[in-house]
Amino acid sequence: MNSVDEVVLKVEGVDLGYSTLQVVFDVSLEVRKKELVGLVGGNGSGKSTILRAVSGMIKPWKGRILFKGEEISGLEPHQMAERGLAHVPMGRQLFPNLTVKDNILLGSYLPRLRANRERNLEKVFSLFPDVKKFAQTEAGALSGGQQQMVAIGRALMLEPDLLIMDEPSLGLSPLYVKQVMQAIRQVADLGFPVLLVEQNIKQVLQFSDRTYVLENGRLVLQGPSSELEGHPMIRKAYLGL
Amino acid sequence: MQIVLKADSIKVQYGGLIAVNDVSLSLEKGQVLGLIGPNGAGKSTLFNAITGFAPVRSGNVTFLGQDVTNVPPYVRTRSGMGRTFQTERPYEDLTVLENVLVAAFLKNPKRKDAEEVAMSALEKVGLQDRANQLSSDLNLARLRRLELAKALALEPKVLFLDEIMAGLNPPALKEMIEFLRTLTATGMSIVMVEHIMEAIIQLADHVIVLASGNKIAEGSASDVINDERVIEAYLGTD
Amino acid sequence: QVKVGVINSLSGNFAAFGSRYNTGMLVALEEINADGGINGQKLELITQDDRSEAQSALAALESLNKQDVPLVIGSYASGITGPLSKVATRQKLPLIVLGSADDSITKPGSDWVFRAKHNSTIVANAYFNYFDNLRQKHPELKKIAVMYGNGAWPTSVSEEGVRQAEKRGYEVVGKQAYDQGTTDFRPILNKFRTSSPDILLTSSYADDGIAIARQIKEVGLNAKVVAIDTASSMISFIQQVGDQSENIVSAVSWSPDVKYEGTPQLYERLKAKAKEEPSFYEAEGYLALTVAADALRRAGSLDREKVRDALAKTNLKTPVTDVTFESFDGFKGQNPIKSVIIQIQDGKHVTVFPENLASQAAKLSN
Amino acid sequence: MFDYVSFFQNLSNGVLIGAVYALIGVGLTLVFGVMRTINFAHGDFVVLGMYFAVVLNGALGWDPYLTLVLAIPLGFIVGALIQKFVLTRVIDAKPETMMLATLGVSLVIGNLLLLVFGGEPKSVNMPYAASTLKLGEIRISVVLLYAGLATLGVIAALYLLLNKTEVGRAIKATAENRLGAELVGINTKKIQAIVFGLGMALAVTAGVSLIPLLFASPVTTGALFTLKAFVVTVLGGLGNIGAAIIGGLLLGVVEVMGASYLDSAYRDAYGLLVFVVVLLVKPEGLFGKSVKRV
Amino acid sequence: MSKHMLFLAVMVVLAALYPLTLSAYITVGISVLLFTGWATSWNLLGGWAGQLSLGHASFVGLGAYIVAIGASQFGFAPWWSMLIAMAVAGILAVIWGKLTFGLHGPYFSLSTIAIAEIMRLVAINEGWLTGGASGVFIETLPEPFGIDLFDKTTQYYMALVYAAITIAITILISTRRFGYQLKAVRDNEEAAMAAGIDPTVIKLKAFVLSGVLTAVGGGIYGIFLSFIEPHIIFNLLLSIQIALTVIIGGRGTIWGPAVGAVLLVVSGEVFRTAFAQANLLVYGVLILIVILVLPRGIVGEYVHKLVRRKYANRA
Ligand SMILES: Nc1ncnc2c1ncn2[C@@H]1O[C@H](COP(=O)(O)OP(=O)(O)OP(=O)(O)O)[C@@H](O)[C@H]1O
Ligand SMILES: Nc1ncnc2c1ncn2[C@@H]1O[C@H](COP(=O)(O)OP(=O)(O)OP(=O)(O)O)[C@@H](O)[C@H]1O
Ligand SMILES: [Mg+2]
Ligand SMILES: [Mg+2]
Repeated sequence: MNSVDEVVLKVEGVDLGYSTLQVVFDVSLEVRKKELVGLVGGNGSGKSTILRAVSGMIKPWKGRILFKGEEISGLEPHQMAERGLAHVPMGRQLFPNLTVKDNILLGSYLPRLRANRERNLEKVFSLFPDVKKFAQTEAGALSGGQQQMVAIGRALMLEPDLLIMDEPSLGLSPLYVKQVMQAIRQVADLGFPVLLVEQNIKQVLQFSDRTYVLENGRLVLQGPSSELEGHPMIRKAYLGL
Repeated sequence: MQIVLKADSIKVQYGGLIAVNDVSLSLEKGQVLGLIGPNGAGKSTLFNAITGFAPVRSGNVTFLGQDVTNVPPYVRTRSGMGRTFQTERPYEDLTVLENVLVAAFLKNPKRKDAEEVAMSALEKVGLQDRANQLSSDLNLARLRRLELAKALALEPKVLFLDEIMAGLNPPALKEMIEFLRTLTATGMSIVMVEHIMEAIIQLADHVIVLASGNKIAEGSASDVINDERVIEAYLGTD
Repeated sequence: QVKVGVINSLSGNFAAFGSRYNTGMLVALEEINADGGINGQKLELITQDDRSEAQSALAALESLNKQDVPLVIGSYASGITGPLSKVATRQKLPLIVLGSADDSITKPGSDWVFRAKHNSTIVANAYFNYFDNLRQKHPELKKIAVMYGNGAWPTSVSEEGVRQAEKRGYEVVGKQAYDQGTTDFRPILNKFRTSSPDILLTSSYADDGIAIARQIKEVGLNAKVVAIDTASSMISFIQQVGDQSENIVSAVSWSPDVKYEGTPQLYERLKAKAKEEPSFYEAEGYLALTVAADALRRAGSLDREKVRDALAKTNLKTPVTDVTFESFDGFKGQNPIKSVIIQIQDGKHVTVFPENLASQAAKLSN
Repeated sequence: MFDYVSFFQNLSNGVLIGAVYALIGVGLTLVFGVMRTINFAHGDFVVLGMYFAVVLNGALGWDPYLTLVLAIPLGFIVGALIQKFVLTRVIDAKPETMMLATLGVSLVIGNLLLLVFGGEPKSVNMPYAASTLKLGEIRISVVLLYAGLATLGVIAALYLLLNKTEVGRAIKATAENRLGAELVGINTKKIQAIVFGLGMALAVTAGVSLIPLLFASPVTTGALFTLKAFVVTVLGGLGNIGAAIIGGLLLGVVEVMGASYLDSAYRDAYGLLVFVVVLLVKPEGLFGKSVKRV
Repeated sequence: MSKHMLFLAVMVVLAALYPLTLSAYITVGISVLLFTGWATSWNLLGGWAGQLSLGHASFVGLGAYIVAIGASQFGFAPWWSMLIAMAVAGILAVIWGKLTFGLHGPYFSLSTIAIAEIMRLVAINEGWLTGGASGVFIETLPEPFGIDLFDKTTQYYMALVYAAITIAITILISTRRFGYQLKAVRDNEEAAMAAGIDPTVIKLKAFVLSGVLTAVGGGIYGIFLSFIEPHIIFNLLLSIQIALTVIIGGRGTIWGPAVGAVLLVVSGEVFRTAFAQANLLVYGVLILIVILVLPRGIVGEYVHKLVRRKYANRA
């Protein structure tokens, strides 16, 4: 295996925006195999926007995005899913009138995933016992936090080559936040690379391998998480210390 | 102290699921009541039952001395309840200012007065720069703040906040806590659902812990976070 | 040259009729111009589409009025022709009714509106004259059932029909209306069947007739006389309904074998122009323009008042029918036309009544 | 004395007519379920099916039911193309916008037919058109029976498709949440084209099955069918395939009974009244449901 | 006076000159104005309150019938009939709204079709009340101050006043509390309730206002046609045309309905003379194109862009 192969996601100098409004400026980042990479930054700094571009919901204005070595700008979200990307967006995007179980099963919609469907389902259930309890309930009836778990479960069903998550701990109770972060770490250790967007920088720095810091659409800091934890700027601006 | 809100043995049921079971609470003027509990515990449901958005099976809600159990939500709003929604509900085709204006019109029938109230609510949540932007163009964090501005513009006596701090980074969180303090200082009471314990600890005068629809503990924040059951069901051990 | 205004439904709901009227007018136009036009001047048509809508028809009338036409011909539906007749009267612009047969257009009528074709009273009378005639040979014909679509024309024909039936001593065993566009007539026909009528008089628009004919057979209603007004007079009716169309009758203003002078030639010309079997609609189009040309010739001027006076004095024999405009029974400017009854015999329409115009003898269905 | 024969005659007619209504309505409800829009061109699609059978019958002498072999795939393709090239442009706009776009499609189809075929009503003359099956004294129209069987077949097939296949899952997922569906790898544009194609194929099937009995006029017939389809699907609950049967049967029986025992002039009003009453009692239709949370 | 009011005043003055300059097209002018008025009235319910009615022809029919029957059977002057029509339309709207406001989205729209169809059937079948299928003629009308109400120019000015009033009402509403309450209910009923708004009351007010104003236009339409027939007037197509006019022009905007009316009526008139048989086909294609290219409607897209641009400049 050469080192190029190791890079799962490579974002090269992208500009992003909505209609006429630019929100991300010349951002480059990469995620390698087995890595858990954090992406943090203030509200509205453009984190979600970058994730949207990676999963094909919006097209870059400038720059390239490479996924497993292939240029992907211009692909649709479903094409990205076929290529092995799983996105847990903010707002969850569940199927409210389908049962929780059907929601999760739809995660293995793609033909190559169907063989392992049952096995993966059990894995998800063991990760989130609560979700199993509500397996036959319509997803729309779940509480906000319960829905978040279903969304993560569904994404795991995709057996992704890269998992990107937008604030998965949003709205989860402290107990679950810990569980989810641990689960994400486990997932990464299993060999699934993860790009994680979170507000809770403490958690991110604690669990992730490397972290990028975004401010007003520009990368301002990057490096191994353990190093950043002590960085004065982080301590001041994000940990409020 | 004056009791502004009282709920007695509230029960809410969805089909076979008892979402809130026999929960009572009361709130004094200028105080903050924290509502915590695991996901799906019934916090939002209790909240909805009190503000009139969820059907109450049994029990009573008394607001400012009036029984409002069977009163439609908009009447409760008129008598002084203001709330946010956990999943934000902007009026998508209106601008940010107009969104708040709708609420401000409640107490200020004149456009000019209403606009002033709306603008000051936007300033309080730091959205004044976005006043003329379409609300559908806001990101999630700003929509949250818009929710809060809408509730503030009602000039309520009791403010109900459902997870408005979720997704805030630490500095913003700090600001928000400060801001809510200034509100209670003016005599406003607050009921808040929150998973961010830091906020609960700093703000709540009294905390109620729900799990599976039942009240499992209550008391001051420090009592509650040291409670065995609460740690087991909600906080987890480090 | 002389320009005549035409308002016709060329698009929209009534386009099927509009194009037939148009064919008839074109045939008349060629004939008139071949005959030297209007006192040597070429006749021209300014045709405006009304989109099967009243507002558009009024806009068309306004624009024709401004173009100084001596008279206007139009339109098909009574909901459109009604407003036209009102405005034409106010503008003192002679209007020759093209297709509308509703009584209300010429009753009470006005000095400026003329109709050479039939109306519902005349048609209802035609049916009952025919039934009376049959009754002379078949006295058992007594019970009659009436079914009609709730449009203006079917309703007024049927209501007048019921009045005639009662006056002439028939027993009305059923009278049922249905909403235009209904496709299932079984409930009505089944109800009729239990009272076994001898005569079934249905009045409908073209579309419904096909379904009605099939369902009459299906429910096993065995009336001896079956009239499906208007719909059964179309060639397509025979083609689409097939054997079950046999012996069904309809009253029409004209049929290809009716015994007027020049009818066979008119039939050929209409057929050549339409490139299909012509119906009374084409003939009525022909009639309207022929009447107009006759009046314009006699008026000797394009002055509207003079044209109006000439129209009022019309006394014309055409291959479609004889035309005079008279006031009678509350009508004004109405041609007391003799409607004819046509019957489908051996897959063809033949005229069976009145006897002096008929080419074949009438038959009973059962 | 109560006339049982005519009662059962009417009842059986009502049921069969109802089956026809269901057949017309089921395509509309499918499209609504996924696209969240009411297809005002649905009736025109039915009419397109009728014209297709008329043309093939006239040119090649084919029995209408035989033309289904071509009509169904062709209908599917045309429907999919309309979705792909026209409606997909407004898929993100408000549902009303899409609804009005289908109205434009309806205007175009109706008037195109008018230009090409003229306004005369068209039908085919089949020897079995007026033949009946006799059950004692009750007569049952053979064509209606065929149409009823077509309804059953179509609905069974749809049920299997939606509930037992991956495409069915994908359709349901797309109906619920398009972005969510995209994220698990479903090509929602393709699914929408498939669904619209299916809707059109169903409409065409209804048209072909009915032409031996009824007639097609370019502009007017389509609107009538669209209206019936609305009532049927809303009665059952928009987007619910099985409920379209119940909605159709209910409408058929109510109309026929009303026309038989009350006043036939108000036939359509009975159906509409039941429709309004059902909506008032159960705003989501008889079998409709939707999870709602605050 | 707001800038919209000023613009309206200018437009009214210009429109008042129309009969003097384009006297050959008064009928088209009347149609434009009537559709402007109807569409603007519809917009109050459909655009501002978000309740997409496909049954507004009922109100047109109601106005037209009451004026026509009033004139032909009872000899009522049209202005008295118009007042009766407004009252009846208001009552109808209250009942109709109470019945159907529990319904949402397409269910509401379809229920309006159903109720309008039922009214059409009643108009056709209850001849004692309405003259039945053959319709009603208005034979004579009074001549106030010697003004001939059958005169097309007179009718034009009646329609102009009517259209102007509907637009003026919309302008007044647009900046006031009621206008925002309507939009709030449209965009999110629950949030509106949380803001102290009773959605049912707000929607009812909109329905009554919309229905009453539509009926007034219906009354003028009755005089304009002077003959009305249920099939022509209680027509689903008319209901759809009214809705379409607004959607083409821009829902929830002040000028959208007027722009839509001008575009649709004038293009309809041009196509009618230019394309003969194919005219409705071309019309359908035009509608499709406008909807596909400008899904918010002509004025709607413009306003939307304007709001976005303003923000972009500030940011
Ligand atoms: N759909 C949209 N249309 C227009 N502007 C948008 C849209 N979504 C986001 N924006 C703008 O883009 C900027 C970046 O937003 P983004 O959601 O990427 O930030 P974020 O870093 O994810 O913030 P948060 O932590 O609050 O989720 C913000 O200014 C936001 O207002
Ligand atoms: N409309 C509804 N229909 C059916 N079940 C519901 C409904 N609303 C809530 N529930 C159920 O009631 C329970 C309590 O939900 P609620 O939203 O009150 O939880 P919560 O404590 O606010 O959780 P979270 O912290 O995740 O927001 C959940 O199990 C949920 O599934
Ligand atoms: Mg974000
Ligand atoms: Mg909650």
